[in-house]
Amino acid sequence: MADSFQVEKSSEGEITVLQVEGYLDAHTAPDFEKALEEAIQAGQHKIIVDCAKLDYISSAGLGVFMGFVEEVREQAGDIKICGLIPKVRQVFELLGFQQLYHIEDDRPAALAKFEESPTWGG
Amino acid sequence: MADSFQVEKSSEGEITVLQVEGYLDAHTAPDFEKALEEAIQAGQHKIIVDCAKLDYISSAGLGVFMGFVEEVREQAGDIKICGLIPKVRQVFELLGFQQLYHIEDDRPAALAKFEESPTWGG
Amino acid sequence: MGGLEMAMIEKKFRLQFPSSTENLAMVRSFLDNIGKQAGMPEGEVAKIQLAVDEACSNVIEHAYGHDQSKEVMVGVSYDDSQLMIAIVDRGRGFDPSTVRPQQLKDLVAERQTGGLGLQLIRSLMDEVRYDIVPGEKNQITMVKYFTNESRPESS
Amino acid sequence: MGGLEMAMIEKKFRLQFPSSTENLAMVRSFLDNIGKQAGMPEGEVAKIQLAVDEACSNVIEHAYGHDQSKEVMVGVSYDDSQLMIAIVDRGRGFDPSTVRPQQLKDLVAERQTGGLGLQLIRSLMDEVRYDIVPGEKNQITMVKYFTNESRPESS
Ligand SMILES: Nc1ncnc2c1ncn2[C@@H]1O[C@H](COP(=O)(O)OP(=O)(O)O)[C@@H](O)[C@H]1O
Ligand SMILES: Nc1ncnc2c1ncn2[C@@H]1O[C@H](COP(=O)(O)OP(=O)(O)O)[C@@H](O)[C@H]1O
Repeated sequence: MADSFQVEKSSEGEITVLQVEGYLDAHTAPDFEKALEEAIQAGQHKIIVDCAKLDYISSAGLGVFMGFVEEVREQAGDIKICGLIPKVRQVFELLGFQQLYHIEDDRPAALAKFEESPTWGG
Repeated sequence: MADSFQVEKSSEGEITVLQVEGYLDAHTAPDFEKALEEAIQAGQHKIIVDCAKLDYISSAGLGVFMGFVEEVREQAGDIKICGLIPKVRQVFELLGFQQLYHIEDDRPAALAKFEESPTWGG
Repeated sequence: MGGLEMAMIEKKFRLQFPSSTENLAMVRSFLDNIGKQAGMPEGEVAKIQLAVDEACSNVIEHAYGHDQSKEVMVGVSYDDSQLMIAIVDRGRGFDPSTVRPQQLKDLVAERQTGGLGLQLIRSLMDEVRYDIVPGEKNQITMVKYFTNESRPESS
Repeated sequence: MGGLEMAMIEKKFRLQFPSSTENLAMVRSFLDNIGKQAGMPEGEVAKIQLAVDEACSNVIEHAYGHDQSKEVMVGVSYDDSQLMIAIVDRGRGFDPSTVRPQQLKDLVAERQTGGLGLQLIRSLMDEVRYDIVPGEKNQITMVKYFTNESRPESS
């Protein structure tokens, strides 16, 4: 029952999708950070983080979203978030993430959002 | 995640089936004991305990099997056990239950065993 | 106390573990078990799990600097009106009054990966209190009131 | 100690809870978390959970007679060679040497619903030890060796 965490990377055209699964806390946040950093270093600046299988997030996990979004936006990209279960959505919203990130219902909606605004406010 | 336990009663002809589910420990054994006692008091002496959904058993759960089997055998009945998952089977076998109880793979096998020997050694 | 109705006996629990983030999952399942037996709704249990995860993560990172030979203690008690949690360390300590709540906007602009834990705790719990004696005993105490509670009896 | 290889630091955990069977689930999930992080196979974790469940059930029933105001303590420590568990109560106590292992056949004939707990503990664990001071401190200590272990270093 020890809470595990996994990231899986895939592509939809020029967009990189990181699917996160399980429990994202101070113990597992470094794994997520590594995956995100690798994508950005490989020049991928349009990133969807699909959280449909994410059961839990603490501020350590939120911190990963915070630390890297400016960098991709400078490159005319963005990190868009989708698939939040209600319990996880509540944490994002408590801290006001909906004012600074595009949070979409599911992956198709996040892809559509990239069509509409490839970067934040762009 | 608090471990729960349930008993469901059904009939197959003259045979009573108690399907147990979840975690059978010192906390939940009284629920199982009550269900078994009620069946016996209602004159049902041919009983199958189907453990296919049983995740866990401690000696408090085993004690329920021990306390009532003589009574039904005196009435030419029996308590037959079936569907044990390997982890649970191991506990029964560690204590030698296979020498004193008919332990069958599944419910059809337990029903067939009642045809063959309606009581222990009978 | 002294009331006509019998007050529920307070139930007390305690968990101690090495100061390492790998134990956060254990803390959450400890709280899950307590919350469920206290009859709390799932959403409330989730809030408590998160608040305590944040406080323990802070102890592990800030109070003990990831020194796994140190010990974190989580004490929980509940009665019929509220659930109270104390997280105790003997590490560095800090002055919570000097920690300014920061805007997410500013943290993002500065590419910070932290700074939201204490805010989150405050917004999840009904009461939060600090008792800090650096190196000796630093304690954060949090309280969650039960909804539809029968008011605690006054003595 | 003093060996060339660095010995793994011993990790210590402790859980205290009211003496009630509703807390057995909490004890099992506590052990599950520890067993998994110690890298034990599932089957071994299951044996430890059962042995500790049995010992705690005995404390709750026999040592404290279901008095929920009493407290049960489970301490766990592990290193790279073994996992050790101590269950401590301050209740009635007993003399384990007077408890005869009973045959299942006889228990069934006498319609007993108990009498297998201590046997089960002994068959599940590698070492079992009792230190009994009735009313003061009664402790059962159990050890499980890790298979494929690197022998603990001698000093
Ligand atoms: N238990 C603690 N011990 C020492 N310092 C702490 C503790 N908790 C919080 N702090 C201090 O307060 C700051 C803010 O904490 P927090 O809001 O949780 O954000 P973060 O931990 O992500 O930095 C920390 O950066 C740290 O300096
Ligand atoms: N922690 C304990 N405190 C007091 N007495 C105990 C304790 N553990 C076991 N005993 C005694 O030993 C007996 C055998 O225990 P056990 O084999 O676990 O069977 P059971 O608990 O089902 O009777 C108990 O009936 C009890 O008299």
